[in-house]
Amino acid sequence: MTIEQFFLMRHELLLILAAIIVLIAELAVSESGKTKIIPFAAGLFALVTAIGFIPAETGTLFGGSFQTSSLTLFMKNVLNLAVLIIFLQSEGWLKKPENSERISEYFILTIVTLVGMNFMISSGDFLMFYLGLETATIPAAALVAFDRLKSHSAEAGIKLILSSALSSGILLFGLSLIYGATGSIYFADIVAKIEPSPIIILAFIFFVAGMGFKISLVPFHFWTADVYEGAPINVTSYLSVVSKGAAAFTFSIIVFKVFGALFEQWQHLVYALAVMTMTIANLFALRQDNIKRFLAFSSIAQAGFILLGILGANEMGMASVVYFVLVYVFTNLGAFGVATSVFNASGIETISGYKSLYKTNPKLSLLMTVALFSLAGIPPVAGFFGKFFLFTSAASRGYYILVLIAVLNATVSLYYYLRVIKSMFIDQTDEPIAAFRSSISMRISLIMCVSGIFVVGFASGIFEYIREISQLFF
Amino acid sequence: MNILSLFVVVPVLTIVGILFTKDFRGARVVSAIGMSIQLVLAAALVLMYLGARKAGVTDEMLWTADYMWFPSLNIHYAIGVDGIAVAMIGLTGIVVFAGIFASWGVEYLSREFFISLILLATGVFGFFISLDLFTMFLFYEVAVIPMYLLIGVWGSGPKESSAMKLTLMLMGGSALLMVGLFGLYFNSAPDGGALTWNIMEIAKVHIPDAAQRFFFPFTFIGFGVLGALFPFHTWSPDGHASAPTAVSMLHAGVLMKLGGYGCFRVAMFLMPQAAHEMAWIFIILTTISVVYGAFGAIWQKDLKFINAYSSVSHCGLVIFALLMMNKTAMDGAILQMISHGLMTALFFALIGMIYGRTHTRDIREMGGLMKVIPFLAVVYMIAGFASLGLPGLSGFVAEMTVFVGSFQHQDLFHRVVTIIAASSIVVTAVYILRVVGIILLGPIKNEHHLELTDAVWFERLSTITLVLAVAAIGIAPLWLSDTIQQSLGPIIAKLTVFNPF
Amino acid sequence: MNVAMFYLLSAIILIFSVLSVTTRKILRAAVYLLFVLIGTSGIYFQLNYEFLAAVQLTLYAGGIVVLIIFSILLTHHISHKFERPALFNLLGGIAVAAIGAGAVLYTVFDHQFVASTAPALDVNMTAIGEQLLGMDKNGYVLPFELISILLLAALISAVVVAKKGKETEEL
Amino acid sequence: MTGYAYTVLIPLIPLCMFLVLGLLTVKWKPIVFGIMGTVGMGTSFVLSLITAINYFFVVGPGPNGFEPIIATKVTWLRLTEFLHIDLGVMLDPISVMMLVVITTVSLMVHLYSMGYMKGEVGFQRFYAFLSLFSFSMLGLVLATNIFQMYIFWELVGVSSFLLIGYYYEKPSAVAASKKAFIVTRFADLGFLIGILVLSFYTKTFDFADLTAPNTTIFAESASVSFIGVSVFTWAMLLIFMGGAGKSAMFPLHIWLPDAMEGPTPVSALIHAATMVVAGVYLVARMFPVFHFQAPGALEVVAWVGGFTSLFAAVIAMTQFDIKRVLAFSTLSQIGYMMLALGVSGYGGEEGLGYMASMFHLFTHAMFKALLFLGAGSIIHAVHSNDMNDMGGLRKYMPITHITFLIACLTISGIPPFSGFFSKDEILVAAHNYSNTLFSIEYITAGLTAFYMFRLYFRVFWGNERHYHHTPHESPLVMTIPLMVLAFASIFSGFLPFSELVTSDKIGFETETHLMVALPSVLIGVLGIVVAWILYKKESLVPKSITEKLGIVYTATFNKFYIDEVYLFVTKRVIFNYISRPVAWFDRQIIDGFMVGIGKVTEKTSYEIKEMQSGQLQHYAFAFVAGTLILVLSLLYCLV
Amino acid sequence: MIEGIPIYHFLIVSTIMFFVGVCGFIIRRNLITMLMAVELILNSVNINFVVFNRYLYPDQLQGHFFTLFIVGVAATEAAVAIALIINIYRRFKSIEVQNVSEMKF
Repeated sequence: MTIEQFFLMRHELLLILAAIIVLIAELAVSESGKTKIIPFAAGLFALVTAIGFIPAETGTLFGGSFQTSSLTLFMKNVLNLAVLIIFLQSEGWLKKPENSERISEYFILTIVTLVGMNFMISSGDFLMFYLGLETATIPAAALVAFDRLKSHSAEAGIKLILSSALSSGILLFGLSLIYGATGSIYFADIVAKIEPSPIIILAFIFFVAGMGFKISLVPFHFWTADVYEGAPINVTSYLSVVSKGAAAFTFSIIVFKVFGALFEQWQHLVYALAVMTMTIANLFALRQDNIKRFLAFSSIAQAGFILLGILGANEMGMASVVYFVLVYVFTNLGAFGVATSVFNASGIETISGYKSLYKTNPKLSLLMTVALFSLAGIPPVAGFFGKFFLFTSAASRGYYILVLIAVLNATVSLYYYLRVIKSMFIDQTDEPIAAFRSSISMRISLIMCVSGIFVVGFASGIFEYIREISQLFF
Repeated sequence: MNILSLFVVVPVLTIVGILFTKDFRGARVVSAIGMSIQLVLAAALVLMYLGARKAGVTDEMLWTADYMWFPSLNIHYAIGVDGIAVAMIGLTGIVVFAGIFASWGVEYLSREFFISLILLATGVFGFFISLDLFTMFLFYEVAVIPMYLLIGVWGSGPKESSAMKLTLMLMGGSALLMVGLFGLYFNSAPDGGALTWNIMEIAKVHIPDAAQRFFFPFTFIGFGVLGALFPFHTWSPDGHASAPTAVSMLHAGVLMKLGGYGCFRVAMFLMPQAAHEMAWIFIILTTISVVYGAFGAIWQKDLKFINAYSSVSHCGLVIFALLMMNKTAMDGAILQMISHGLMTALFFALIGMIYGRTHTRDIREMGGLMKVIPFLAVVYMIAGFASLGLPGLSGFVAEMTVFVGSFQHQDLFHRVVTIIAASSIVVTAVYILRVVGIILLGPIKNEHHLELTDAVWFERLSTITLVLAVAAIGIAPLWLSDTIQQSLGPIIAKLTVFNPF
Repeated sequence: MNVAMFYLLSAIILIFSVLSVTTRKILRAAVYLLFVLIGTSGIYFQLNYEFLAAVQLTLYAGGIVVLIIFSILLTHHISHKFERPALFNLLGGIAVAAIGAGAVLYTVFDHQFVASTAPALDVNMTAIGEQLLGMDKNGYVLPFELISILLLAALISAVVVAKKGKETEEL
Repeated sequence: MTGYAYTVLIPLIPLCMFLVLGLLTVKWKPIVFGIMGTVGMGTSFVLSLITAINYFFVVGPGPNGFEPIIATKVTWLRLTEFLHIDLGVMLDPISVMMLVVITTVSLMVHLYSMGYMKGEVGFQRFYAFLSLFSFSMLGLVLATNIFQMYIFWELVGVSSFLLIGYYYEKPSAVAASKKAFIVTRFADLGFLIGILVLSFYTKTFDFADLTAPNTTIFAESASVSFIGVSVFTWAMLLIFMGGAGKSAMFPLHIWLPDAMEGPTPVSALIHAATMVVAGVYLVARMFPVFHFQAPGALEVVAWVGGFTSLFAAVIAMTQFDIKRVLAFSTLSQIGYMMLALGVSGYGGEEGLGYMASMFHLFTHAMFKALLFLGAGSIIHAVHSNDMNDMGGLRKYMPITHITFLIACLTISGIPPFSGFFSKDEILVAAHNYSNTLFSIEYITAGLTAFYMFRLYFRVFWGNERHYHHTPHESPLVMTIPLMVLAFASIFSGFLPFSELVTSDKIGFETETHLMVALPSVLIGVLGIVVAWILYKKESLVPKSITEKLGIVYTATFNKFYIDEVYLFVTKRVIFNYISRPVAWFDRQIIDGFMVGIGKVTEKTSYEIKEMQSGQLQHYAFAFVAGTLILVLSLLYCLV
Repeated sequence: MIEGIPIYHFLIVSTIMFFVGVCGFIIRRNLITMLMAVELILNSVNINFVVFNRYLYPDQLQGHFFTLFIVGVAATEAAVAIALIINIYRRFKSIEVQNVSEMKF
């Protein structure tokens, strides 16, 4: 083990370092100057993110427990980027007096969960995978319960941690069966010995259930809406984008890498889950008024679409999933950014409260519109490309009916996205949300989102790059 | 830059220009300038096309350009036009130009209005120049989606629900379409080789019959929804009734043509075998649509509803004629698209102008308008005559070509349905004259209407442009018809390879 | 002897696990859970994983259960009795458990487990220590580090959640 | 051939006048527009006369009779390999004759209208429409192919619509114009389908090909039949349907009486002399096809014509509106023409009916125009259409009186007026064909004389009514046309028609058939006498007769309730039983279905909301149950 | 390895224990008891790992270590969960699930 080899882990190491620096900074600043940690941490994280983009070697460490490839590096960068945007958006919320004592904790916990996700993505055995998963979940529960003055926040926290405990129990049971059947927890060994025996399939279904919890697939999704609604809005966006994105990455990696040989068996499973997820989530989203709950169901539906990419089970599928998550980062964070701004300025987080927003805050409304169109998959914004590639991936395997169901679901989803747009543009009210200016950091984050929404689609290079590294992965 | 790309670039630049304007005056002037340039471009394109054909250029598509976009999926930005696309671009140019002037008076959020309107136009232009199914689909959706805001924000009546219905139904159609397009793509190389989205490339291969049978209905209905194919037309009356003037114009005038154009350019051209096998189903549907729309229009009381049902009837005729799959009928179909586009745009423009004055569209509340607003009334009558197929106006040329073409079928079924469809011309006359009789002629019903003022300059400009176009096609149809027939050659050739007759 | 011991332990584990989820007295439930955990450690002893058994006894039985009992004491009166479970949950839970156990057992019994023929490893503290700090395959230093981070994060989490702020602002 | 190139100007001049008058927005004195229109029409008239003289007399017949001449032709629209629509000018005896008829009557009407329409709002518009109509009608008769004819046929319909609805503020005028248009449009549908069928089998639209005497284009499909009837019979029947619509043959006649809502000069031009004979012209134009390919259809033509002539004459006897009387009389006379065509053979004496029909068309145009213009003059004087408001006018309006009398005598077939000659030929032709038809025509001739003189006596004789102001003779600009047309009515009978206009374009000699002519004159005189007895002096006799006739009279007066039947069909059946249900079906069922999908989706959304109960155990249950369902269904195919 | 006891007997114990835990999670209304049910589940998984390791793959210690880490994670999980439960108790004055369900539908 040489020092260079540690550079393979630079994402994780940097993040840990960052967490420690924030921890030290917390001790260094005075009681009154705690808010200064916010720009400091955000800046630090920006640096970490930037370093992450430097091209690096890839390889395997710890006898296969830790693996990197261009693809995993890219995934981590995507997550870093998302977290950076979220940090920029959290400023207004963190500055509130009730949070003043816990600013650094927010950053540390977030970064630690991110470390967990990174390890999860890079894991080469199920033990690392499991530990990454838990590292990504347990502190998240604390983040969800961060708003200690709000009972909803506490309720969301307990719901998250208990359901996640159950789901990881089921997941672990599956893993134990896999270990029993194959004699190893290392992916490389398992692949060599895996075969479609009932016990493996059973274990796989348990595994999918556990992962389905993280990606929030129907019927493992029920926690999502409550937790998203109760959590502080920035944590919600973190869960819906980063946590879900990481889970989707990991899921696709493991499904392709470890269970690739079982495609014949799991395609039906994923098919059924995709249909259920899209449909049920859309049905629930139809009548939500709380914007966070609404976006929760929307994000569940998006997870259903991701399954279409996974169903492709080839480099196209992989690329489409990664690309979709990349698009989803910008899109969803754009929407959450607007929701955050509005919430910070007015305390309103219902769709009906957005009436006539366009009159008072045209730029935010437009941004929200673009983000929602992107979520709905309307060209020319990036969401269209993201969905299109997912569908292409599914169609390449001949799942035309599934694609049809998915596109019809996208149409239904358009209905509820348009409801928000209708509220902002069409509905009239005497007391719209007053005009306000967002903070600088919020604006930077929104600009990042909107440029991402427009650029990621049209710049075909991005997709081609993802496709290339996905090809290397296989 | 390729001249065709300009058709997308100019509107985009116009939109950017509007962003820099301060108020509604600036916005409309910039839009007018942009769309005038676009109209000139369209006219130039038509002339250049005719010139090129005259000079003996025999390529199927002219001014083709091809830029690789997503290499891994073989998605290109591929453009090129034949006579049909040129004609459709010309139509779009005219209607958009007229639409801008018809909405000259929009002052509420006018910048946003013009941006959305031009975005819609961008989609339409892009659609017609595309040769790549992906780009085509992309532009298609770009054209459809601004409708929601245009109707929802600037519309009237039950605008939210209409806008929602329209958007969802059209997007539902595009859902079907998307499946069809995937089917085409993944079957575009049945003998091995690279898959492609390019229409001209796909046209060279024979897509397996089973795949054709499966995907043809998806593609055809997908486009058909936008083309107001019975029974997927119900978005049209509500949508048109609620939409603001220019939007109705563009939507009925141009956007609905995307449906018809797609039906033959994609569905029938690429899947001729299935088209032949399944034509009869859709022929029956469209025959129903033609007659049914006309009868439906008789009973309506709202001017826009009348016109919307009339559009169902006329657009039904387009698809009806396309399915006849011979040169004359398809020529007629395209003429009908152009003709219907122009005259329905004219109709909607006039309805908007009349509504702007009388504040009602209920025909029972109007009467004798000929006396107070003679210019609008006369133009309305001209539009009505065009609609009922008066010789000398475009409707006649189109309908006659359709009927003569459709009747050339050896099969009795086709001739019988032609006769049934032809009977719609009588019904059309009934509802057109009913409206004209009620609202324009007779004594004035409402005292307040005595104070109405006639059209102002921009309204005149808008309507006269359309009237001239309608009359030009009606009086001298030969060049247009010949151009279209020439361009239909390859399509017919591909279709007739499988013709069982 | 071992066999009898195993069945005894199994019986203890099963009976007390059932009891711990059915008793209506919460403190009793915690005590039953303790018995289950101790029984499990007994099985670990039988399987010659003494280290694991010790960890189970100290960390699980000693740590977690004590934690749970503390929390019970914080939140309940000792004699607190639960309400009966809702009928839907009761039936649903039992049905799910029965069907699930049946399906899993059926599958497991269906499977022919093949034992490895490689020579058994002598499990002693040296081996465990070497592997725990090993950096190659079958070395667990990386998970070890990660779980330490997790523990730190959990600590912070607990502080964040439990920290009393200015309660006057409470909604 | 190029020698006739100028003929293209004949229709084009009115077209230019239409455009100029229609688009000119200057505020000149109205009369200027009148003069412009009249001068334009005059030019066309002169050109037509030159053409006629040139064609008939200067060039004269060739060895095969009069050669049809294509003066000019351009392709307007190419449809298929064989089918293309041309626009052009074809000169042959009937088209040249029609040129003269149309331009003459039109010129007279133009002139007349300067007086009649004086002071009307929209004078300029009136002349524009007149020019448009003249253009369309000229284009129609000059058509080189059947599709060109159809094009102008439609244009004629529209100009007629515009002219009938000239007083657009009057609801009855609007209704009448609408009715005229829709009824003829319905007939035109038949025409169109006929063209489609014909062209489908013959692969041509050209008259030259279709009507060539020994053409072979029909041979190939002659045996093709549909429901037991040959396709060509079908085609010709459908084409005749178009003609019957325009010419207001029973049962498509209902629009014509109502069309009298238009200004009287319009009635003279359109609904007496020109447009309504377009149907006759169409049958004449297609006569060889009818004769050789579809004799069955020709028989239908004959019977429809015969029946209409009697039917209309009967109704005419009971009407009080003078224009309506004239309108029914027109129907009756056109029935004669149709009948003549129907009974005609081909070539030489056989083709007597054809010649007679054209002859009658010509003379009828003159005297019927005269009658209408005269009626216009009367209406102009007394401001009423109703006979009951008139009487004793002969003193006030001498010129009108004399010319009207001439016209009445002409239509009654009294020699030596022109009507006698043309009607005589028709009767001869009918006599050779069928006794039934012949006797119908005899009766009709008598009835014609009766109702015309009923009209004449009631208007010019009888008691004077109380007039708002003393009736006076019309101005010169109105009486000159009357005199010109009276002159034509008297002398056009002496034209050597059989030399010029025949079915095979080769002239032949005709003679007066005394055995036919004499009774017809007698029956005409009888009619006049009866009218004289009944109506010369006001008496109660007519009233008592009508009372005795009772229901028969009422039915006749109400035009046998044909209008009501139509009203029932349109208003009730189409409007209420088709259109309304269609509209309902569309809104409720089809749209309801589409909206229903949305509603059901939304409802489902509310129905399943309980799933998300907020309770952790439920979530856990769903989680585990979902997993187990997946296990059972995927692993054991149980669920 | 216990002579005379087949691996399946262990698996019966662990599986039943697992589903007893699941059942407990579903039927109990008290958050702390639910946490206990989770501990049962994790414990049963641990037995699985250990037994598989000892019976089938005695040449390595993967299952053994997996179990070790699960115990560690279970401890942290329990710690955080209990912190949250106490937090809940402060907010709601109750730790019964049906009371902690303000957010639904």
